[in-house]
Amino acid sequence: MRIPCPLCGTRDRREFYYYGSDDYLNRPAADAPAAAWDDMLHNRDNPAGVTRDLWYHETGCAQWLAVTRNTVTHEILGSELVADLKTGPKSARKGGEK
Amino acid sequence: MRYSGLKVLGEGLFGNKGWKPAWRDPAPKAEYDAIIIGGGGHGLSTAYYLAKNHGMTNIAVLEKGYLGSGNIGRNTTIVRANYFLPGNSEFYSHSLKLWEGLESELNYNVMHSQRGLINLFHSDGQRDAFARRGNAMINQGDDAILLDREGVREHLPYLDFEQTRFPIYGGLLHPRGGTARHDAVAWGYARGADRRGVDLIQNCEVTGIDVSNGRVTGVQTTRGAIRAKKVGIVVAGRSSQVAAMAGMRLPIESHILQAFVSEGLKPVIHHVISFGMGHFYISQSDKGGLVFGGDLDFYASYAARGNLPMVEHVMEAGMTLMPMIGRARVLRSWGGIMDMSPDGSPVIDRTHVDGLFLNCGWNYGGFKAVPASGWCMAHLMATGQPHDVARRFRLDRFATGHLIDEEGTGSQHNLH
Amino acid sequence: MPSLIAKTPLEGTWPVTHGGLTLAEVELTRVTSVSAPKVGRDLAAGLKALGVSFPKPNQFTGFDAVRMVWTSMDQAFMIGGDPSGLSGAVMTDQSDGWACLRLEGAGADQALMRLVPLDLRRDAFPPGAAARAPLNHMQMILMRLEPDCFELLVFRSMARTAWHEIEEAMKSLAARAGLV
Amino acid sequence: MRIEGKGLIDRDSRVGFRFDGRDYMGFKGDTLASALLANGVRLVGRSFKYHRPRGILTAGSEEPNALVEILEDGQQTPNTRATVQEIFDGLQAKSQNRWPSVRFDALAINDLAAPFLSAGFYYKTFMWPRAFWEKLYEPAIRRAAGLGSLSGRHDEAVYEKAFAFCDLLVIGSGPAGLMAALTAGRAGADVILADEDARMGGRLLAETGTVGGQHGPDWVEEVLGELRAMPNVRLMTRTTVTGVHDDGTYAALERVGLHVAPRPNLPRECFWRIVARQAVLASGALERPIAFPSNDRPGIMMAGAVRAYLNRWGVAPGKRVTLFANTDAARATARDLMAAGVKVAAIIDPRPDASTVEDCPVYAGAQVIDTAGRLGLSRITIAHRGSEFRIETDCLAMSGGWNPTVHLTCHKGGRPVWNEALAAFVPAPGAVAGLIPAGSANGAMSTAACLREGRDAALSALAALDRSAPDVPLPEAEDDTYGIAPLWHVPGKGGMWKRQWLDFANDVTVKDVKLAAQENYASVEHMKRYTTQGMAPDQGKNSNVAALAVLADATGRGIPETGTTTFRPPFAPVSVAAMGAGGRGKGFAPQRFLTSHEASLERGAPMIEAGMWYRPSYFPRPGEATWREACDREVAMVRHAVGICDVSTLGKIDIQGRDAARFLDFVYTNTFSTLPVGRVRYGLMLREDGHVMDDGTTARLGETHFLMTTTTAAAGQVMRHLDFVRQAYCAGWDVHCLSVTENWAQFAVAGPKARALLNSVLDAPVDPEAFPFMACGPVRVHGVDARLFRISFSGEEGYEIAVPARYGEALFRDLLARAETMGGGPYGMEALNVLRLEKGFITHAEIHGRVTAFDIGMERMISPKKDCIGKAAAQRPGLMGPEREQLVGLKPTLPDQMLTAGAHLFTPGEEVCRASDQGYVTSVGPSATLGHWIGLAFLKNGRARNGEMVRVVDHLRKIDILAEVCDPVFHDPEGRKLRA
Repeated sequence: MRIPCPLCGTRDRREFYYYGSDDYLNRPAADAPAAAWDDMLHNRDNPAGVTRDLWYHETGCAQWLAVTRNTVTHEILGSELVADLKTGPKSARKGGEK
Repeated sequence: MRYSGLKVLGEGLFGNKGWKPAWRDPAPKAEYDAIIIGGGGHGLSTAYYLAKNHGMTNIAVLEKGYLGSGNIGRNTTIVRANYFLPGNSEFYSHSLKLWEGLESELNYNVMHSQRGLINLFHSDGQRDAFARRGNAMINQGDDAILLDREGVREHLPYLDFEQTRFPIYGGLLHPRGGTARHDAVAWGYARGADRRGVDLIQNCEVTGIDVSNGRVTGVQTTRGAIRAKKVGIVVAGRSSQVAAMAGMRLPIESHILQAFVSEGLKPVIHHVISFGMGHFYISQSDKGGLVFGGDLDFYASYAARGNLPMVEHVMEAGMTLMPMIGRARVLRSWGGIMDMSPDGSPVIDRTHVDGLFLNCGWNYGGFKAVPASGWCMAHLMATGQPHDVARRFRLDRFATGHLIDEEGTGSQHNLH
Repeated sequence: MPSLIAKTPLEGTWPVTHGGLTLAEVELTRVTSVSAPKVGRDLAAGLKALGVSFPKPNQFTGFDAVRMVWTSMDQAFMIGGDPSGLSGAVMTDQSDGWACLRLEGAGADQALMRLVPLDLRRDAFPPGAAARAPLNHMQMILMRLEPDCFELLVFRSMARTAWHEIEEAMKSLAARAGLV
Repeated sequence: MRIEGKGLIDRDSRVGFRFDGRDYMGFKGDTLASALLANGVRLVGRSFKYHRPRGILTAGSEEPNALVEILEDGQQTPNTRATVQEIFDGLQAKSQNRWPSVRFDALAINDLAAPFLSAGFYYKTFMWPRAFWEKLYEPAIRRAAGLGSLSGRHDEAVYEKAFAFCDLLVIGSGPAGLMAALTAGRAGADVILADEDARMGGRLLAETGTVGGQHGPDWVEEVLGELRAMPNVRLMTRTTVTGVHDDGTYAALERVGLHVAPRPNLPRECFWRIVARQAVLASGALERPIAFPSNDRPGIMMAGAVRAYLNRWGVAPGKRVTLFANTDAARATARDLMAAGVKVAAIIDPRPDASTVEDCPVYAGAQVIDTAGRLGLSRITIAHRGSEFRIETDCLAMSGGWNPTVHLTCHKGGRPVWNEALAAFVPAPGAVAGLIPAGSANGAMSTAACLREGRDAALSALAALDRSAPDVPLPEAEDDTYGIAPLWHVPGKGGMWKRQWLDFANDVTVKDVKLAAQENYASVEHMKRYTTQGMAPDQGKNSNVAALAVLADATGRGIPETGTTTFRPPFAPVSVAAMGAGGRGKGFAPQRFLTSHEASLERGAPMIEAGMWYRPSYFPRPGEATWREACDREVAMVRHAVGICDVSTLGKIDIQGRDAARFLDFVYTNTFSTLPVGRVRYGLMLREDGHVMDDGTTARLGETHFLMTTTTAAAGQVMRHLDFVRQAYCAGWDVHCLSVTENWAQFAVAGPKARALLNSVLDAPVDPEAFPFMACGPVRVHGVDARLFRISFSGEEGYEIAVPARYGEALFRDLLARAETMGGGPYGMEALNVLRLEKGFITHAEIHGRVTAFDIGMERMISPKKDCIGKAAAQRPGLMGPEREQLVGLKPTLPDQMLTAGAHLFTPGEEVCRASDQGYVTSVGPSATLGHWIGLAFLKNGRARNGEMVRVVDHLRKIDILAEVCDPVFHDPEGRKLRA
């Protein structure tokens, strides 16, 4: 598997650390109801299809990436720097769904 | 038909013509008292114990592929009861007891082999953590022995004690741990359930769950609608998709776990060995293949196949721990799809829909759980109440913080 | 007053040659991480005075006296060169955190491709190219100085492992060359 | 028997080798199989289950029978295909899975018991009595099963791994592969041409036909000559592409040094990771056997293999050969043999309308219905037009047609499709993006078609690579018809012992597959798993399709509906050592050494590993016999004089920027924006799920400059976490984080004489008033710029001094020398642990990932005034409340009693079982200061139980004592000493 790093170029999967779904980007406000935290920390769409998840270019540029890819075929559709995300994670994920 | 050595001899003398089908291929009925979605190990054992323990025989198991086509046939076959947290301790202890009677229970040789499991440790801190675990196992009524370095050497003289990267301080021996023949477990439960009247329906994929006024009424399938008073979702690997049919979003992320088997070799490894520092575990099958594996590939996947970095990591771990396996050749690799939960422990619980029950989140420890999982799921479905040894496996525990996190790695699904 | 003796990360190792390849430690004098979200006029001028510019991703600028190698978003390491005159950037001293190794000779790229999962073919990674990438299981900053000459930076504490692993690759290449 | 004038072997280079203790001669270019056949050796092994005599079936890596052990000094390689192993001077091989010898194998008795050993028999028996399974049945089964043996000794040979990149990977160098490589090479693309064989050319080396008017092998040489001259083409022989992974990553195994005697530094094998933008699969096809009764005797071989041994190696595998084949193409075997002067006794062709025009007897519409010959074929029985008769023969060449080698197209989940005309599976179109099947791998069955498909595949690949295509003319070659009429098995007549083998390697017969169907193991996967067909070393390469056909027949389904099992990597088995190259010994993970490492070793310090670091455990002095004596002395030394400890392994993260303080407020539970410059504060960091991630001190070096310290174990995790929080949640903040762990050598100097020692090395002495507890600042030590922190993990007046790592060793030695003149010296991890325990300081033994700030009594460190990572989730009800286990101290009731970490706690008088478990001990140590063992523990509602007695039970170490619950801070609870 090869992950396109927007900075370093396409690199072998072994250079990256995987965190999980981009739900983690959707950090609720401090006073948000417990359900919002449950959704951020635990509950997942977990699609068999296109998803967007978070990868850290650990032995490369130390940037976090949001990678859009297919969990069934392993096809990678694109990646962005988390630091550069213009859109909120929720809206981005909905847009990425099949 | 009862299996026995005598029967094998008798059939052999007459050309093996008398063996009957291990199970029927019934057409689905219009309605059942209960439906189990998923004909894997957990689903089949649930059906078996519903019939056996609770007298429910008008039930069906719906399997989208062939019986045992999921993780029950794609694992490294390890059976153990070496957990230390309340919730897991009593559950896996119960499971191991069921394993110990499984052959006579099912009249099917699942080749449960209690050859002993050794968890190696590589520092004082790890030793103390394993001591905590071993003591918890004994407190639970199971067995554990703390080995020092020389004790490990007596059991596993072929490890590289001198040069391995992480020195071997000792190991926790779980004598009752071992392995079993994975497919046989599915087949044994399938045959047992079938003999008690359970309809095992293969090539029947559930496409919808019918709910009316907050109560489950049946399922839609590729072979038509089937009514049911109770429905159990037992589809680890596909839990999120099936639960979504009932409007649920589960605390599950699906991950791939690869495993490997070598060409057949004469007996050389006589235990199950687990090397925590290298995330590597190995045993030798009765056929002679070395069966081994390591960590998840770590990215969410339904592909049932993995990539090379983890393959290589597993092999490197094998080489630093026991370089005598260097010349064994890997014959086949495979990948299972794991329901990874945020604390590494499973869910056996009711859902927000009356009559709909959920069994999921086995992470990568589901094989050894098969007997107790079915036992407890059957209890839950039949009585509506959780079985005592599974009452902590609640779906809402992540929201409430009543976690069962053996690894201590927190709410990151792939770290368990 | 007694003085403290400085030691390089690989103090006591001498260049080794196997086949046509030579591995040697390069002594680092000063390494500075220079981090700036954008390269302003002050920083650009300061760098220019040192004979370098802020490098693009996967490249380095300068060469012998002062080199500036891209390491991350908005971040580069200045190797050699006194950063005290620079402004408009956050700077962190890295002089003692890294070991520098040089691998030279025909087939140096082949030796490194035993350990580095990068396309080091000439066209894909020409002289002037740099990468942050793994060297087997450790982190590395790799630079191609000449077609057959690479320099690489690894953590000081792991320098001996890096040296050993590269030397193993060199030896196996040399042994392969002995096969008819 | 060698045929003069035939073959591509080097008859001037004779090679001596040994098999089963006998010496033989062969020629350079021979495989072990060809050399054994040339020497008239037919029996080379015993089968897996029935221990039947077996010979050589094939001429390739798919060989199911001729698996041998290759012997070296003290080492052996089991299950080596004799058909792949090249001979070299001194090669030693031996047959396997037999005892005492391959001719007389005791377990051949299994063959007599065959009627009782049918598919899955073991699921139905061996159940009683239960205890006999592990003691009797299983050991017996295990001894009988398995094939070759490992030596049991460490494999210390050299292996390597490598990466390669190319535009086009061509897999296989037969006619299709060569044309593909030539076409792409001429177009200037970077090409890797990989072939499993030692010699490129594929089937062209085994056939007598011409290509472009030349003898096949000559055309091969000409093409290879051109390819070798191209700098953009890399030829990799002895290289099997074993797996297809994501995004154009291919795994391949190169047998680097297996064809020569072992040499220093020469890898045995190399495991390649090849990243290719495009690939052409020209892997050819595999011939399949026919399942007729007793079709497994030595001397019964694949027809194509017989041709290969004849044409490539100049070996006739028999003196009176018969051919049993259902295609036109297989007739070449008979023709080539006769042309070479080998007697062909008969051609048996099951097709009623088959041509009978050959220079030997041809029986059209005939089948082989039995064979004879105990250790090798001597006779066959055929049925022809209603009569049965025998033919004397010592070699039967069989062919049931060819299966395209589609495996690699299935590695990403693709399923091959059934082609009725070929009676075979062919690759599904587009099964793997960028992998183009060509030639017989794609179902092309003539040389001309293979050449054309190879070129066309390269043209497609070039188009995908945006490269213009050169004009590559196609050479002329044979374009004969294939003419297959499927024949899967020949029904046998009666007899419990009559079997038709499908899977030679696992001894699976037609009966077994039928029995599986009879018992309703009717899915193809059930059949495979029940009978073990396809699970042997050849992974069903020889048997899958025929077994499928038998199953389809038995279940009344067609072959396409029956489906296939899944082909998974590796295509051919790969050694653990090759894929794990570099991992042996210390190679598994980098070794991290402190600057003080040498100096510590000189003092005899045993090293322990902390993560990847090596840290001194203790520093023994003459006369000290145990770690405990050294540890007690070192603890007392710190309490009464001064000790030095290298603490450089702790993670150090440089944090700068206008928003640095705000950032720290967000990642720590407590507040750092209020920390004055020149001061240090202890910080507690949570995971977002509310549990403790790590703790440590952070120093404010300047208004916008902080230095964070992490524990050794969590350094990487914390760095990753900070990067995540910064990049994901702090957009637009001016914060820069950089690890500086490696840049500094840092030493703890602790004890009542710490300040005196420090002042002897500092250019300007520290003043305790100006530099109080938790102060930090720049200093100079022997003229070198350094950093000083007044922090303490021992409870004594303590400092940590950090110098640039190049000066680390020198400073360590200097500090030690000075300390020793003051009654002090170095201390190691054992003493460090006791010192911190006496102060109740926690480590990852306590913050093990399931612990909250509440559990360790630090809930007040979660500032109510601000949000921070983990704050919300920490408030979940399950993470608070008296049922939680809380951190306490423990001391035994009797002074000489030992505590052990990992022991569990119980209320005295209650039953010792899970249900009454009250907690557990996390860390213990012999407190030299207090004169008894002390421990830290987690105890239910523990803080409220101060002064209570608990029962400490460690079954594993046989400890069962009473201990008193106490405050975790045992020594100097007011902290007077560290503030001195």
